[in-house]
Amino acid sequence: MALLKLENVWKRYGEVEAVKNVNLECEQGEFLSLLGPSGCGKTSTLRMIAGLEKITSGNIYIKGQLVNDLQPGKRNIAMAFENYALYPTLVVYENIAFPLRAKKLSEKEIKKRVLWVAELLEIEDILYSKPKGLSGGQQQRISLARALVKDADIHLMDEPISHLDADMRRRMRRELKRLHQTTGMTVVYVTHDQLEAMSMADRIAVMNNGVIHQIGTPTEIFNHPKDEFVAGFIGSPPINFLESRLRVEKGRYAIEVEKFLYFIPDRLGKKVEKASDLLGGRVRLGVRPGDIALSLKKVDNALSGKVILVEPVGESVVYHIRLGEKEIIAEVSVEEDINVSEGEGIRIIFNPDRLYFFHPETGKSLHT
Amino acid sequence: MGKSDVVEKGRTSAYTEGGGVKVWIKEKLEDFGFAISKTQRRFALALLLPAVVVLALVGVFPAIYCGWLSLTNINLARAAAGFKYIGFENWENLLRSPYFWNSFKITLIFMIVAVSVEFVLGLGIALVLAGRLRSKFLRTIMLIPMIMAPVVVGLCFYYLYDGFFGIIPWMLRKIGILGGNIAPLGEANIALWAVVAVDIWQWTPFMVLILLAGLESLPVAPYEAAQVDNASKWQVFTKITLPLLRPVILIAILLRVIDAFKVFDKIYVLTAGGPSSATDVLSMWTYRKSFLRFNISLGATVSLIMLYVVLIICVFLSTVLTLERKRG
Amino acid sequence: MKKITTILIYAFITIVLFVFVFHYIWMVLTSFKTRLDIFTVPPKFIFKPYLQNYIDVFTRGRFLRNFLNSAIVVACATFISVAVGTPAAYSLARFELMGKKHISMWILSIRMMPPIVAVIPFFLIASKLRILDTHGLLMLVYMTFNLPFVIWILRSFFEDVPIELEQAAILDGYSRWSIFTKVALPLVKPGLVSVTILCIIFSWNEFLFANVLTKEVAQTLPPAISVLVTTRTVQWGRVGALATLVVLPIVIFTYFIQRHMVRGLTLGAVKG
Amino acid sequence: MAKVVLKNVYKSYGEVKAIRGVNLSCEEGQLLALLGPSGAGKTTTLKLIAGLEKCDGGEIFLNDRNVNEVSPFERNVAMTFENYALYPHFTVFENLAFPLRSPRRRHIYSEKDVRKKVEEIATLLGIHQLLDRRPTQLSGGQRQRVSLGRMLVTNPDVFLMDEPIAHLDAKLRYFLTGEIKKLQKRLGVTTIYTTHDYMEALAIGDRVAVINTGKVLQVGSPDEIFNRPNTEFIGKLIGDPPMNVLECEIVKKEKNYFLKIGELIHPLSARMAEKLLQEVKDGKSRVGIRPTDMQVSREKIPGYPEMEVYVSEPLGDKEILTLKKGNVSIQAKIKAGLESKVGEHLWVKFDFKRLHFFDRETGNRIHLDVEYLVL
Repeated sequence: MALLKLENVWKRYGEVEAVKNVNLECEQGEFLSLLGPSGCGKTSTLRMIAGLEKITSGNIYIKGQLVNDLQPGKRNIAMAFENYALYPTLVVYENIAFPLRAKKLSEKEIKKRVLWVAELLEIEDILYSKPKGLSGGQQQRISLARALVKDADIHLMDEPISHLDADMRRRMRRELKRLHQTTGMTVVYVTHDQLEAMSMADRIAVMNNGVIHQIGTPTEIFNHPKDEFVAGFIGSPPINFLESRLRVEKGRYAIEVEKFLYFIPDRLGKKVEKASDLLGGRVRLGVRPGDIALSLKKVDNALSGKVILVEPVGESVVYHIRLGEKEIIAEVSVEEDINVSEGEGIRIIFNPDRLYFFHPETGKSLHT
Repeated sequence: MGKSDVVEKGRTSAYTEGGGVKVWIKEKLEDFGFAISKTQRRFALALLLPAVVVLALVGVFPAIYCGWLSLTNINLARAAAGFKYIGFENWENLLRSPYFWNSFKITLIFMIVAVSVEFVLGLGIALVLAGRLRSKFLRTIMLIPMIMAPVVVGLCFYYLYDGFFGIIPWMLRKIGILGGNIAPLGEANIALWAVVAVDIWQWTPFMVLILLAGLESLPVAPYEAAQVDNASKWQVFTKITLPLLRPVILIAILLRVIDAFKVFDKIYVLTAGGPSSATDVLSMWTYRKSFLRFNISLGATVSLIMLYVVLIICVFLSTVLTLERKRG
Repeated sequence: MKKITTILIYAFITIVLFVFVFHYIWMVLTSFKTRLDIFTVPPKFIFKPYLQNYIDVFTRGRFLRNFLNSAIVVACATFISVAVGTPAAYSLARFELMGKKHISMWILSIRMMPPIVAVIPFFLIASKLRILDTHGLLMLVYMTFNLPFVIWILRSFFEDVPIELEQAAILDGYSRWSIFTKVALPLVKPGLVSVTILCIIFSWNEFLFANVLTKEVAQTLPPAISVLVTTRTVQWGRVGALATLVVLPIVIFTYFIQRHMVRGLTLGAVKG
Repeated sequence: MAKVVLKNVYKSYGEVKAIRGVNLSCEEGQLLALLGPSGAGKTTTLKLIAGLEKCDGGEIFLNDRNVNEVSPFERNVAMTFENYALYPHFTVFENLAFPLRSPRRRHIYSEKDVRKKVEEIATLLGIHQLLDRRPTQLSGGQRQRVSLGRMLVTNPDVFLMDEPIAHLDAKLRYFLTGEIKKLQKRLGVTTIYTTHDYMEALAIGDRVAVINTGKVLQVGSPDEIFNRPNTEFIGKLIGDPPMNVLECEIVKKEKNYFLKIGELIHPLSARMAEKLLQEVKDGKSRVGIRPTDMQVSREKIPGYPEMEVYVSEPLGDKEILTLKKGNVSIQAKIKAGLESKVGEHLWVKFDFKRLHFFDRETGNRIHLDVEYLVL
């Protein structure tokens, strides 16, 4: 049995359903990330695992034991809070040592652990200050330290690095991942930042409106999104969606996009055809900006558009392109850049292996 | 922030280097708030001026006038005799007077006992009520004691304390604490406590409400962390609640201390300082000296002493208030 | 288990609240009692209501006169304090004036000044100027506590208005004065309402100044009531009726601003 | 439309020197992005241009006219604020009409004109259906638009935008930068735009000025800022992950030159090495390598260094590797698909045409003219 298991878990606040029938398992040593926009129920889910929030219905098991009514202090968990939750009167050292003292560890052991985690999170120089005067980023690292220092069955983290500046966030991301991989601790990590989830997690559960849309490895989530929400939430710049119609033209599969005809591989066409038959061929096409190639020369099987905006963002260039009535975004790496300027006409080629088709009404993927 | 130094702080700036005295003066003036433009300053002063004039008239002038009075021997009872400057004679007499010190002692006892009981009771009740007193109606009821005119409060208790038909002595007799037909306000050894009880009765809700507001605005997060860390209830109270609540506690206590120090209306109605000066607080004593015995100069001297005491507490209060306002 | 706790807590709340307002309730009850019921021992809780006390209040004595005096003094004193204090509060909140800290401290100390300090000089001066026992004198004296209060509280409300709102208006060519009236003032409306009501309450309840500085013409309700107890035979029924009537308007006002009451009572420091 | 010039401008608040000798110019119709970390002095710069703050020293010119003593209104600039600064007690319509109804403009615009103008702007920004709402009933993106609308409504000569999209979610920001840039292009109004996000600055700015601790460090086109950062600070400010900057030394073994970074030894072209040695006599400097400017391979690249994977972070179509050798740690950003494991050894080859060198003491760029190879 998995280390942590959520079974048909619901959470209601009066009329509001914050978490709807969540089923989730987390194995020993796994780094599981709950990813979703704010208000999607990910924090409620985490807080129910911690026991800080009562479950409206359903069951939560830790190590096979039903913990629905167990006090948070008895669940052997550690938690890092988004809003730090530091003890105001205790110096940083004591804040970090607090959970260890509750466990009655020896003074020597406590010191060893606190110093270890302080070094890891780069807070050695503030160990004897009170939290009040410290910056938000420092306070958040203390909160993270307090969660990491404890030998817990599960480490719960609620946006633990969201208040750090970009550089420190990157460093912490790296250190957390490394720590997880070298110690084998079990982490449930809540974030709204897809980069954090993608870069650290073994598996990601994408949530929205209290429902889990997809659970999978970062690669699965990125390459095989189960629905429009997941496809739209992951990836930066965001994926382009285009209304289109699947047709069979001269024995080949093609899609009609903004009055252009674009041929797609048979393999893909076959898959989508079945599902789209009911819709009279109507499908919603999703294509990531990175999967669009641009060309100034005439090419077979390309759409034509007009560049309306060029944004050089360093290692790549982002083009806003008018395609019929729609506007799409393409991202080209600097090496492959073709130096088009605003107002010029251009040919657009999609990477045929990385096209996504969704049900225009339900948003479900038509081929995964 | 980390290691990137955000704004460089330092005495010397690029333009002081070689700028000389002029620039130095300019910097000094900025420190005093002359940095804002002329029109702005004029506008700001125009808005402030009427209030400052009124306050000078009603707030500063009396204090200075009292200072003058305290150095004279005005007595309205012998107004015809006129008055003269007598230096610090009033002060000397006062500091030697056992009646003054008795009155001072009574005021301090009143203040300390009333405020500490109010605080302890208030904190206890607030802890029980925290998060549970949402109703607008109930909160209004809680406010009634402190918004009632003190005279009316005094009146109510005068009636409740009546030796013959008052409900409080009646109940105390029932329980057996009080014997015979004793009127609490008429006994020298009980009267002060009876008056203190009225103050407690009236102002405990104030403590409750303020501490309640403080408790309800505390962050939830440290409590949750303590839950996860399996901390005991006592630890939570001493390590989280009390320290976080400290500024609010300080403000509530200081406000009450100042108020209790000035107490007058209730005493006037309940005992008028009696029996045999058992409840003769400073305000009461001053009032009697000035308006019943007409020794205005002596009254002015005592009131000045009271003003100094309040000013000292006020400096402290102002610091706490300013800090707390900035944080909130 | 949980249900029992809830019941216990609500019982506790009820008892606490009952104890806190018991004296007032008892007074209200008394106001409906006949003389006989009043002097019954043990005290009666259930009796036949009797309205003569209220009729007496209105027909005998000088209740209406005192009530009118109170109303005039309270209304004018409050209006002037708010009118003078609001611009001052704005000025202190917005501009980096010289010695701003000292001005604030000074204002607070006036607010905290024991009334006995002010009453002696005012009494002497007023008797010299022959303005004792006038409405105007009382209004002026009430500035000592009302005006600093208005300034101190409204300053904290003005400080909550983001400065960018005013800077945007500056760019649009609005004058300082119209920014004050059109942008800042509407945004502190709740603050204005609560300081106004709190000023009304403070002035309505004030006793010492009114007692010393007025006698007949301008006497307000609190000293008039206090006279009732100092006389030999107290007519408790009438006193009760009077007390009920004096407190009632204040309770009604309080109901409407109870949300801001804590902020007012703590001089803006604790936001309830 | 106007040209904005700042000449040696100073501003301090009490002890804090916010702006320390800023020189900047923004041509007519241009969009200048001010990029810098929080507290760098960006907002103060905008407020000085708007006239909301007075400068302590230096001059500000709008269209070659010194405006130091000119009132904010007469400068005819419009500004959006980071917190949008919408009037909560007004509806969207009243918010947009507020600038037109000011005492200084009332005589120009009749109530009818105001309505027409507000509706025109609201339609332009796609918020005409929100005109009767209050700001509290709007989403962040909608508030942003209203705040833009209030800036557009008076036809100012200069737009000043203070972190206009900093508080919106990532996806919305993508679209809004595009929209703001398109709008600015269409109206052709001189614009100064502040941000702490390098991507936003590069994407939106015709030119980018990097500012830190009250000083302008570099002004240039987005390409210049990215490819030829003037200082180490700028190099590290830009890029995700930022540029690796490490202590290095040029060493010569037999006839070949090598770049020695701690225990990492990497070949270097003779021409570049000799150039560098001309500039820095002892051969010691700091080298900057962008994570994208290197090749990482599981197969051995003969002559090139081998490094250990410290951690690897997949990002969908990309992958960030943190590689270590001894005390040296560098980050590489490569196409997804390598799927490396912690502790694995990989070969690294820098694209040495795209190396940056900085002075060890000052952090200033060491200009080598071999850089013509760079874009």
